[in-house]
Amino acid sequence: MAQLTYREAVARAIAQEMRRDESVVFLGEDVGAAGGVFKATAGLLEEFGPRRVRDTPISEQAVLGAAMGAAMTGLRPIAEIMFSDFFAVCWDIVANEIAKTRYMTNGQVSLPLVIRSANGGGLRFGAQHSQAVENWAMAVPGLKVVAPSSPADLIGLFAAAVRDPDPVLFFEAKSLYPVRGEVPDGEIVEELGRAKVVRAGADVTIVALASMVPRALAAAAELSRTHGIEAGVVDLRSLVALDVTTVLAELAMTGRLFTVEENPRLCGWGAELVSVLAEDGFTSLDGPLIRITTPHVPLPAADSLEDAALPTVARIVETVVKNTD
Amino acid sequence: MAQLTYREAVARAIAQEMRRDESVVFLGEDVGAAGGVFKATAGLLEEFGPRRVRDTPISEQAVLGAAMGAAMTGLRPIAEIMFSDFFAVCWDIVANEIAKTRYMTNGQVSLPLVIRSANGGGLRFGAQHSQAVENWAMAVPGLKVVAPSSPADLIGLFAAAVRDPDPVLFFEAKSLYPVRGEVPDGEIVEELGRAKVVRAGADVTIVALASMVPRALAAAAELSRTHGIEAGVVDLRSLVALDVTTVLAELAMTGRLFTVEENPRLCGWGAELVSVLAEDGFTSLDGPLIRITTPHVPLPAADSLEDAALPTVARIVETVVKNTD
Amino acid sequence: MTTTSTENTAGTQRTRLALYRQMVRMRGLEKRAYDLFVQGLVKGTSHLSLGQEAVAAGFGVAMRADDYTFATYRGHAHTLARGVPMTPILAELMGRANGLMAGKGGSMHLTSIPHGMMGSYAIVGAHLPIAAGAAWSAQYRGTQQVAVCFFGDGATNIGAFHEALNLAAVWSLPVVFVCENNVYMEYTRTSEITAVPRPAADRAAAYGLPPVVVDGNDADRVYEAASAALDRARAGEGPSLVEALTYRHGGHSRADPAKYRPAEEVAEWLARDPLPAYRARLLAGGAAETVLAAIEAESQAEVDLATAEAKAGPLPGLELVEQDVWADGGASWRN
Amino acid sequence: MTTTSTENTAGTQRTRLALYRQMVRMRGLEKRAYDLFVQGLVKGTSHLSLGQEAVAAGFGVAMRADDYTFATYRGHAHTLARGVPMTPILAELMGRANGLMAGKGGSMHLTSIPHGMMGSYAIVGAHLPIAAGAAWSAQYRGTQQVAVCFFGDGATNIGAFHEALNLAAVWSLPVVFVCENNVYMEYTRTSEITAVPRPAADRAAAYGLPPVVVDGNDADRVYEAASAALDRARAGEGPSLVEALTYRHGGHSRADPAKYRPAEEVAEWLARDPLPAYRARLLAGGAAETVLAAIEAESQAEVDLATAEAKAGPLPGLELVEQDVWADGGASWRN
Ligand SMILES: Cc1ncc(C[n+]2csc(CCOP(=O)(O)OP(=O)(O)O)c2C)c(N)n1
Ligand SMILES: Cc1ncc(C[n+]2csc(CCOP(=O)(O)OP(=O)(O)O)c2C)c(N)n1
Ligand SMILES: [Mg+2]
Ligand SMILES: [Mg+2]
Repeated sequence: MAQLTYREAVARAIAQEMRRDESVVFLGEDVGAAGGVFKATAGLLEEFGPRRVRDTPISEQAVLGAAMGAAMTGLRPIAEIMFSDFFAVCWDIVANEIAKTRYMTNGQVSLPLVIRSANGGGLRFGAQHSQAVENWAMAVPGLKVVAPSSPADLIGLFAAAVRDPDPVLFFEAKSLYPVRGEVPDGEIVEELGRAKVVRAGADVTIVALASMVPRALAAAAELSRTHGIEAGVVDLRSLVALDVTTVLAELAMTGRLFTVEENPRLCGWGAELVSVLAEDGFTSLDGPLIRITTPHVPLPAADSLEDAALPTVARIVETVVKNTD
Repeated sequence: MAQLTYREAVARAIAQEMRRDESVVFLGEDVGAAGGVFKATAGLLEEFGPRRVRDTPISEQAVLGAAMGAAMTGLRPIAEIMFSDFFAVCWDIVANEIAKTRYMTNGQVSLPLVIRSANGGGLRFGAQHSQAVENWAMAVPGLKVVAPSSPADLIGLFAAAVRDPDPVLFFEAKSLYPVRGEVPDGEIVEELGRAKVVRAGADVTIVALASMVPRALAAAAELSRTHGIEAGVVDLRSLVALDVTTVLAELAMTGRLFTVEENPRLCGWGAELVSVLAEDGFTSLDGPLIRITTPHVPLPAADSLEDAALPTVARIVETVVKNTD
Repeated sequence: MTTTSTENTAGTQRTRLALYRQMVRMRGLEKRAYDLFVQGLVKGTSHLSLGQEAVAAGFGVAMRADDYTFATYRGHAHTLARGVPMTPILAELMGRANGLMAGKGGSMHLTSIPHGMMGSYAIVGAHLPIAAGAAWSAQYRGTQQVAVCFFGDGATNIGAFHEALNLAAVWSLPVVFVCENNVYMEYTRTSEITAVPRPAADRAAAYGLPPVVVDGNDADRVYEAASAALDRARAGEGPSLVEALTYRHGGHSRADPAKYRPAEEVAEWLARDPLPAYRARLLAGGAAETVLAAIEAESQAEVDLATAEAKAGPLPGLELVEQDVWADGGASWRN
Repeated sequence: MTTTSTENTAGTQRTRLALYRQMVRMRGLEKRAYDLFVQGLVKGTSHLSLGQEAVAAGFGVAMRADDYTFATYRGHAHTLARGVPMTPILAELMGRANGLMAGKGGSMHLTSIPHGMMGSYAIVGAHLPIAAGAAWSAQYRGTQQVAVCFFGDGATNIGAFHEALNLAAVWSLPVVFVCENNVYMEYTRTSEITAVPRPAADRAAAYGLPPVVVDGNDADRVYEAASAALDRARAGEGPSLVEALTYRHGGHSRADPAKYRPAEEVAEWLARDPLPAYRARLLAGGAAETVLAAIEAESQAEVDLATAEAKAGPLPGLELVEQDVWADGGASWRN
């Protein structure tokens, strides 16, 4: 057992997979010599050399196109898109090419690749460097979507993503990079598509993802302490595949469910999950399904404004209390 | 009153606005001399000349960047993205620049522009030329999103979009281009953000958009004829702003609601609408909220497969019957 | 059908007959595809390269069996050039179960991995970086494979072109970018919306590459240019950008009567049809009329048989709609 | 502060003093911005152009008051160059209500439409086509305005660069594209990932444009190049692509100690600091020490006052979070 930051977990996860499999290569902007602009990939160039760890031009379409072409022909590339906001400059390669090729070719083409990216707000970077866009990916058939909330999960889910035969978009919460957590020694491999109940609670259910998981847990503690409400907290971990079974089981127990999303309000993963529950979980519902999200606005840069925009522990607590009788 | 096709309505709508306002310009690939690849913009170059109707290179980022820069500086551009699938090659200009600039600049910049695009399937064009991506736009704060289902609505909503001070993404259902409809003579201007109850019905409510509206109406007729179920049909027309009031009123009356979406299943407008209703309309619900969508797959090219993938009248009827007691 | 460029030099009779055979087969296949639209048997759209056969043949014959081809929606000839039989091509256009992708891809996405046909891409420019990626993989694996990427004149103005060319040059990748300059994008003359006269060749220097322009209607010249570029790539000297000057005899797609083209221009290019010219050269070079006639007859028979087999193909099973989104064969997104 | 290029010719003392004053103000403002980070008063990130002042000054002085500036996240100096006061700039960096955008944009998005500062853009390459659009609008409206678009060496490898240059050339737009080549992208030498030695100038021919390289640390040379490009644009002769060779004295952003740069390289460029050199030239040219000292003192006072005013600024009201998504001032997406 070691204490690692979420940031350190990234390099350990990539190294674990590159040591295991020579066909795993890693490319992106400033990922090698500089060790990444978030310093999350430090040491990889030194260990694996410039043949396997490649610094690229500022050409996201070329970076992901190269990853796709390499994945079609025997490699298992890991590509970095520095900030997930930049998916917008290479969305065609992601949504029209990578996501659709296996299907269009009637299964001829496998694309075992992972695209990892720093996602979300909290660093006062403003509207073009702070977006949570995991829902952009969730809306496109053919992409698996993963977003870990802890260093241990990051390593285990990343390893599973690299070993998965399908393309995986791996969203790292940039606000969690400095956060420490217990990490078991040795190889860690998790399974994709499984949510985790990170807190048991029989009164209400709170479903969260990535950066919102610590906030949901803090809110649950506060609800228990000050309001006598025992909230179960589900860490979704994966959006595609979506672990509906785990969520339905919690809902069956509590009858009340809240989602906590970092992305702007419309068409987020919360909307999808709530819609699934409004159909398959209807008979379990004791009250409205409620989404707690960032308002449907671009993120402001000023610290005070950004803090007010993102879902806070206080807002989660208040919303749950207001809606629980 | 004239009978116009949805295709003819496009040119009439653009001409109506260009005649009215010299600051309205129109640009895109093959839109001028060729009159558009769908022949929807025929005659505009002849009437307004190459200064106001501009053929562009195959450079979608430049096309939308040019539209944005022009809108910032006094013009009201109409830009065409030939197929909405191609938003993926210029998504940064749409999602990171056009959508966010007014907010980031604290209201300094107005972007009165319209981006129109041929959206959706039905023409056997395959996975990269058939997508319904209105939900991509709905997920991004700062974009208004409109999708008409009839020639008359197309003209009125397009005029409103051109006159609107905010950026509007205008989705034309390419499968509707050949469809005829009654169009009043003279200038037509509608209001953005208003849904329309296109069929009254007190048993169940069906909410549809664009290409799915005719199918919902056909299904409603069949439900009445063969099953004695009176379905009200709501044509959403606009996703942002979303006319929740109209839908809630219908739901309050029927207690049962179905959405019919062309886009793939996850995170569509149906998910958003259902989630809103699961919260604000909870007390009206007599049963689960049910989404009828294309499965979460890229669209296949073969006619038989494409027909099986998109929501059909039969599937709508069957789903409603199965879920209505 | 594909032999390494070193075994051949342009002008050897064997190569020339292979080039002619390929052009005849491409012409025959696409003429038939056109007839099948007219009969309403091909749904959707389709983009023919009638008139551009010399480019596909010249490269196809010069490429090695394990090289990679990346094409656009205008990819029937390039697919045939890699050795893909006619039946699955026509069947795919017709949306049949015996189609190359069982009807799931359609005319714009012909792909056959076993033949090195790595896909036909319908978003302009997207496949250039993907081809660079396949070349990177070949370089990494040390296989001496080369990726050849075909695209049009109009595609030279889209961002992905620029990014792919720069990356390929910087990493010295074994990739050959081939611009089939057929004068038009869809309905617009590319010269009207491009800042330089030669949309590809005049950009080569921006990537430290030599400008290469070749007569795209002369199979021998294309074959030579292809061999040189392939050798350069295999020698580790990096990418090439080849601009082949050609013309499509018909419209952009089935929907297009191509009224926008001046009659003289069309007439001039029809006079430079790559097939009759090449046939004459072969005869002048001593080829027997009987040999050429046999090639033509064989090709015609192949087209007729493929047509019959494609027409006889059943419709794809509807279960295919929810298959092969994932490697497990399924499309499930939840448990 | 901004005067038309025709009134001036480089070398006139008035112009030179204006250039010097601007550089001194830019240097003073950004040094103070740096101190404010260290004090923890500037949150988030910030990108300084210390060492690159001659480019912003040379263009800023040459531009007309109604011309348009499009900058990157490294845009403090360009914003100042258009006449935006220091207080709202520093207040924006500090996230205060008296910030240029009341804190909603932040350091990377400085914008002041009344000053022709049309925005600072944080997605590499995105603002090149947007600047072309503003130039198109000026051409359409016949206003003789020119759009000037600043970007870095690393930005020359992204697709939007290619698309914007081609469109601007084809439409002969009044836009000047200025590549501030400061040798590095973030932490990577641009020469290591670019196919040509001059990332901008070596691409000019691909758009039918002449290559223009200027010493970006010499305000006079920049001013001349700027005037020529602006005149060309106003004369309807279309776009220019100017590559200005310069260097950032500090790291890419506040997070970056810039350890990746060889000490000799840094030393060499520090020796070519645009300010002391220009000061010496002014004195040699007959400017009075007292005049220069006055400029420096005034600038220092301006910086100190702006710092005090920015620090005194209140935090923005939280209601701003849901304001100005739409022209109606609100953020509502439903009724
Ligand atoms: C990004 C993108 N923009 C536009 C289109 C629509 N489109 C399809 S083919 C084509 C013309 C391409 O011209 P060119 O590159 O010369 O190839 P050709 O069709 O002449 O072989 C266009 C504009 C597209 N498929 N993708
Ligand atoms: C599309 C995109 N990719 C990557 C980044 C991250 N990024 C910000 S600045 C920068 C380096 C830009 O270098 P250059 O163009 O030389 O400008 P400079 O910072 O040196 O002024 C990078 C890679 C970005 N903002 N946008
Ligand atoms: Mg062409
Ligand atoms: Mg730089």
